[in-house]
Amino acid sequence: MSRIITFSQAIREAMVEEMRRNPDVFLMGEDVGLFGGVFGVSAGMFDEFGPERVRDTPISETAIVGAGLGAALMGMRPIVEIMFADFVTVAMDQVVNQVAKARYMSGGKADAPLTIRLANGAPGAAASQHSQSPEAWFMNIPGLKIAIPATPRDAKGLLKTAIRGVDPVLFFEHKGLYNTLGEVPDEDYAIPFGQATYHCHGSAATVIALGGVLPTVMNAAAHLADAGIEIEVVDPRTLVPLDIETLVQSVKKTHRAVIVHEAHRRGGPGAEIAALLAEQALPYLDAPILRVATANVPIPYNPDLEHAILPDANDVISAVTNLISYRL
Amino acid sequence: MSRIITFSQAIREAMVEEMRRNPDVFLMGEDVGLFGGVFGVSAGMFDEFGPERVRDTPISETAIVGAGLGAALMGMRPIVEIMFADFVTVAMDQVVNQVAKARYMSGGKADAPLTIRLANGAPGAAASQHSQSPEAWFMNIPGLKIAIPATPRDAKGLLKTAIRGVDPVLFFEHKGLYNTLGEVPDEDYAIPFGQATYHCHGSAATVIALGGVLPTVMNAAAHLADAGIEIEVVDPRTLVPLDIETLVQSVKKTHRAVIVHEAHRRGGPGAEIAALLAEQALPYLDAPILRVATANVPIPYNPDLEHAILPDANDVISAVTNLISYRL
Amino acid sequence: MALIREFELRAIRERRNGLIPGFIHACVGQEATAVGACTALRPDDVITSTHRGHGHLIAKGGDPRYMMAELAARGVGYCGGKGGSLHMADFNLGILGANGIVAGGIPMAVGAALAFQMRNEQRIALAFFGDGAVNEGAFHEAANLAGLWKLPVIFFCENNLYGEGTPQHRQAPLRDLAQRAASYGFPGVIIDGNDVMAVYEATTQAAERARAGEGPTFIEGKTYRYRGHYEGDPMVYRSQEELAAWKARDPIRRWRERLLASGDAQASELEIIDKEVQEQLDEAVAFAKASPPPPLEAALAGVYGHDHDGRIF
Amino acid sequence: MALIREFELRAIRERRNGLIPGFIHACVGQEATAVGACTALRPDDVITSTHRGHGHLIAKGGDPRYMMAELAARGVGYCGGKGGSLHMADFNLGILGANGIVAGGIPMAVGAALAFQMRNEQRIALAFFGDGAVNEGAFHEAANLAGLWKLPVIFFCENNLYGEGTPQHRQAPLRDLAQRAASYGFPGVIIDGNDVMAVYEATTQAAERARAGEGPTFIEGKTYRYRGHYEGDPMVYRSQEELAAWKARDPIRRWRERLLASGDAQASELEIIDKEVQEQLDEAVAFAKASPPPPLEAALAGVYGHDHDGRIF
Ligand SMILES: Cc1ncc(C[n+]2csc(CCOP(=O)(O)OP(=O)(O)O)c2C)c(N)n1
Ligand SMILES: Cc1ncc(C[n+]2csc(CCOP(=O)(O)OP(=O)(O)O)c2C)c(N)n1
Ligand SMILES: [Mg+2]
Ligand SMILES: [Mg+2]
Repeated sequence: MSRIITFSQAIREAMVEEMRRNPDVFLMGEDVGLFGGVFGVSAGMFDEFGPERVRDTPISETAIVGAGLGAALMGMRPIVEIMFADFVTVAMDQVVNQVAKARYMSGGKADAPLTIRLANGAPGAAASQHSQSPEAWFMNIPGLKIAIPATPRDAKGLLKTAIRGVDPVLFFEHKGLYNTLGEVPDEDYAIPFGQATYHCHGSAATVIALGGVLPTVMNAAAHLADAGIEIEVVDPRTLVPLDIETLVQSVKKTHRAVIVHEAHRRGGPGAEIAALLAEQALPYLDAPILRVATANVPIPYNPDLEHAILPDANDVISAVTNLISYRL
Repeated sequence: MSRIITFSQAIREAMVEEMRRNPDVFLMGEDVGLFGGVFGVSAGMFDEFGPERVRDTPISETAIVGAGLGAALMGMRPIVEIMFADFVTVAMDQVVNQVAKARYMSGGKADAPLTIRLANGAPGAAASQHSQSPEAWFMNIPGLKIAIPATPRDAKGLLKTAIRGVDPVLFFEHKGLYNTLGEVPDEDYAIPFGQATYHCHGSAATVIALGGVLPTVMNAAAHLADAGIEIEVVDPRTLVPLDIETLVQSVKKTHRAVIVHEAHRRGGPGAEIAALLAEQALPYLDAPILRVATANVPIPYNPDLEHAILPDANDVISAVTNLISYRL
Repeated sequence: MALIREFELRAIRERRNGLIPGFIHACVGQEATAVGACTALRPDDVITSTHRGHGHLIAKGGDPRYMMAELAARGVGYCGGKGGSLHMADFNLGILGANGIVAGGIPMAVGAALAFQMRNEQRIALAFFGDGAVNEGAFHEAANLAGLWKLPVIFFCENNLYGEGTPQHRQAPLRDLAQRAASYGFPGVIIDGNDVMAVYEATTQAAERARAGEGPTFIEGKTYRYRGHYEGDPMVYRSQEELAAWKARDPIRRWRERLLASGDAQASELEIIDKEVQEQLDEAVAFAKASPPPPLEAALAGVYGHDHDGRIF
Repeated sequence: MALIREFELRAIRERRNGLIPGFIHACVGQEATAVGACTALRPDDVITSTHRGHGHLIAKGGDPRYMMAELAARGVGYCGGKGGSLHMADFNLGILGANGIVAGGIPMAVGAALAFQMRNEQRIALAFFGDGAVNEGAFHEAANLAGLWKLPVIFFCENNLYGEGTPQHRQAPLRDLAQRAASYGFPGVIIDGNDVMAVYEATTQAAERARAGEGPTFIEGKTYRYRGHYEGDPMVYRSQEELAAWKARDPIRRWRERLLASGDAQASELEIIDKEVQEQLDEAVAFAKASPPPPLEAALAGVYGHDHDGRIF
């Protein structure tokens, strides 16, 4: 059986269920407690679990992540919230030099089951310090795993895997998805990392959608379908590990690839995916690999300018139609 | 006329000459003064310019970069040293959210002529927190420029451009290059950003070399030439702006591309370059785009393990020979 | 103060009316710290501000028209419509910018002070920040550097007892944040942040110290925000009684009463000011409404300076 | 202490001989802080260490054989040869690791203490760090959190008067760094870091406080390193006189003299210890030399845990 809930509820359910199952799991962050999180994701959890396990912290991102790591090394399973992904910069040293390297530098010994939840993406008119999607930076840092779910089902299942795992995970939650609805199984389930999923099938082009852009991409897919163009929408769901096999498989079938994400185009996660395809799928490609992503400018406050630099359904549609009409 | 000097001397000369030319230029960082910098790059500058203009700081990377920004906004031209590029994580918020966004968020008004020098790369047996090459992270952050010189000539000329410019620049200096020698013009010169340079010409493949790997790549080129394979070695010199036109031009000629860098492969600067080539040069490619880079593991202490995961000349040679024998 | 209060209330109203697309952190109730501190500065001194920065900007001379236009995301706004509330800056007025990062502007103020010291200028920098910011590493590193180098900078903490929904005593284990100044070798001063004269005097003294080369001062002004952390905040974390108690100490009313009691102003003069404030704000709103949005091309401009080759997109 | 001193000297020698490929930050002269502090801890208490960590590790029970093997980059070393001096850890002994990032380990110690408090365990954590580390934001944030939550953690500052080549008074505008504890609501204690008993006593008291739920203590042990910041440091920044003055206060010699004077030990017993130390180190070096390097495949292993699917390279 299943229910329809929001992305935000799905995340809350994953946390609540894991906290009930396992006393070592706890949540820590700025205003995650009484306030319920600025996006309301942890609403009600303070009442159920109390201030010890749903812990409000000072505004000290370095201490929050570092304390999460220390507690994880002692066998706890902390979930740490970074209110806006933009603020992970304040804790960057802990993430890059401590959390990511704890296991390898100890010769493989240290389990660091730390889940770091980060709200990424542009919520609209929030300007350049509250709108970023920094996930690609962390792809370049071995030792971290990265989840970037796009549906309530995936969010819940991937978060459970993160919390139950033995490695640090960055879990990106796009603010624009929090209120989106989707079907979620009633029973307990977890989704393994490194397994892409198809949102629709087709042979005209492979469109790889990352996180928050999925609704936009599905919108474009519907429009294209109306025009008789059936695309394949694939969502890797985790960036590390990345299910490149499935992406290559799809490209073998469609011969065309577009990667869509909200991170800035230059050095975004699409760069790595394009590079892998250019290495592993080149003979199957009938056209250039395109990326539809945010322009390389800080995200402006003005909503029209913001809209102009963010990827939208039209951008996806033109990319696909360009590829289809392309002749090598 | 020209002289032969080390990479390290070239950087020092650029700083010294600009500090003589312009009283607004000063150097600030941990042990850059009396100590002359841990790699000796600023040796002697303290004697010439005194403690005001060659400023030793506390171990406070956030304050150092932030103070550099504040001084730059007031019209100074600070050069700030991050001793090991790994430590930029401590100052990450200032770099990402303050320095990079100062101009755009002020509607284009704020000049922020701040040069941040970072020693990147694995110096050998320094393990995972003193060996990283984080340049790709910053490619994803609009507002920063990134230089990654590979020769004394380029280092001096690009650093002058950085210091004289009006935008923040991250200037990556590979530790392994500091003692390498090269010719440098006697007269004053500056090298514009966004202009790639050729280190040798050939038609077998385009090998794009970034920063510290240039000697390795040239070594490979020599071996390949001995075997009758002439490659084209191109060095973009700056990652932002990136001279993609020249890279595409070379690929149009050679039909094969290998990108070599010391950053980790996944999400490294090669990902973006490969993605751009897969977008702009696909029809000219006769073979997959390959990347030769550091494996996706933290950099180990043991020199043999370290050597095994870092790119070397053999890796470049096999990549090129693989491409040459490749049939689409 | 009246202008700040009314600016905020007007902005909140215009936000509801749809003129302002982004979020707003209003400083209603905290006007005395902004005005007292900035009045003690010279025009060429500089400030760094916070997410709750409208008051600081107006107090430092910011033009309500350009501010309202920026909030309305117009091309003539202070940041060409690209910054909004969190990034407003006017370099000509020494306003180095509001900031979306808690404590993010403090090192910048220290750097500005460093420039002044190196160039032997008589200028100083003042960093505004909240009680929550004092727990960020950026504050600590910047304060240490400033104390060490005796830089001409003032650390002005507006302690409004809350960082978002978390009371100050659950963020730091001490009541008086000014105590922390001792860690950095400079004085910490605690004042009634709702008493504009007290703020002015403390800042004046700190500015004199700074200009005399004696280094920084930490000023903690105890104050309170009447509205939510941001507009829309349900405010579950505090009581009506607490709010009422602080409203009884309203900085504007107190200043008014003082002026009237001392005879320094007549009620009629104050009424004229109130009227002028409303006119100024009517004009600001009209100005914002009348001014066009930035052209779409503006989105791609202004990332780099004039010497850039353009090759970035 | 003798073992630490001799371990360092032996490691330096073996580095020159080519056994050890990486750099070393020796703690020669600072042995009393490591030993005094760790002796006051229980086996299941934990420590975080620094770039200058060999002494801490040995004092907490680290095995010189595995340490020497790690320095020699061997597969049986504490980190399988992957960590070297800057990353040595033994989780079974409660050694959470040396650290290449100044102040990087402090938040980790606070997190360990948080776990102990949440699980109602009687364990405590102790973070070692230098005088330079106290100016990093990480120290500040971690100390504030620990003070706020009254976590069972000890902040142990080994003030050896220099951070690399920069004297402490040019890094922070105060002589006694323990003063900073006041900012975080817990006591700061200053002790002679070259007096092992003083260190032991101060740490014992701090540990009792922590176990009793009274929260953290900051201990500042004044000490000195005899060797350079790292092996190879030209040491332009300090005088021979200063070094000689500190050598006159050598922690090992003082402890020896005290033992002999009090009759707690005979010279012959101390000689036996010295001999045993040398034997232990001979064995450690022999062990390191005899043990094989890690297999090359090890380079790609150990990035993720057992539940990982392997798809990363
Ligand atoms: C680095 C960072 N962390 C968290 C936030 C989210 N945030 C914005 S304002 C705020 C509270 C700040 O409290 P305080 O400094 O007391 O200022 P006040 O809002 O009370 O004026 C928080 C947590 C942020 N903007 N930046
Ligand atoms: C974040 C960071 N910045 C700078 C360095 C370089 N560094 C290594 S040790 C050191 C000095 C540390 O001084 P202190 O904390 O007093 O320790 P000591 O070396 O005196 O034991 C510095 C600057 C580093 N490792 N990490
Ligand atoms: Mg506050
Ligand atoms: Mg020291």
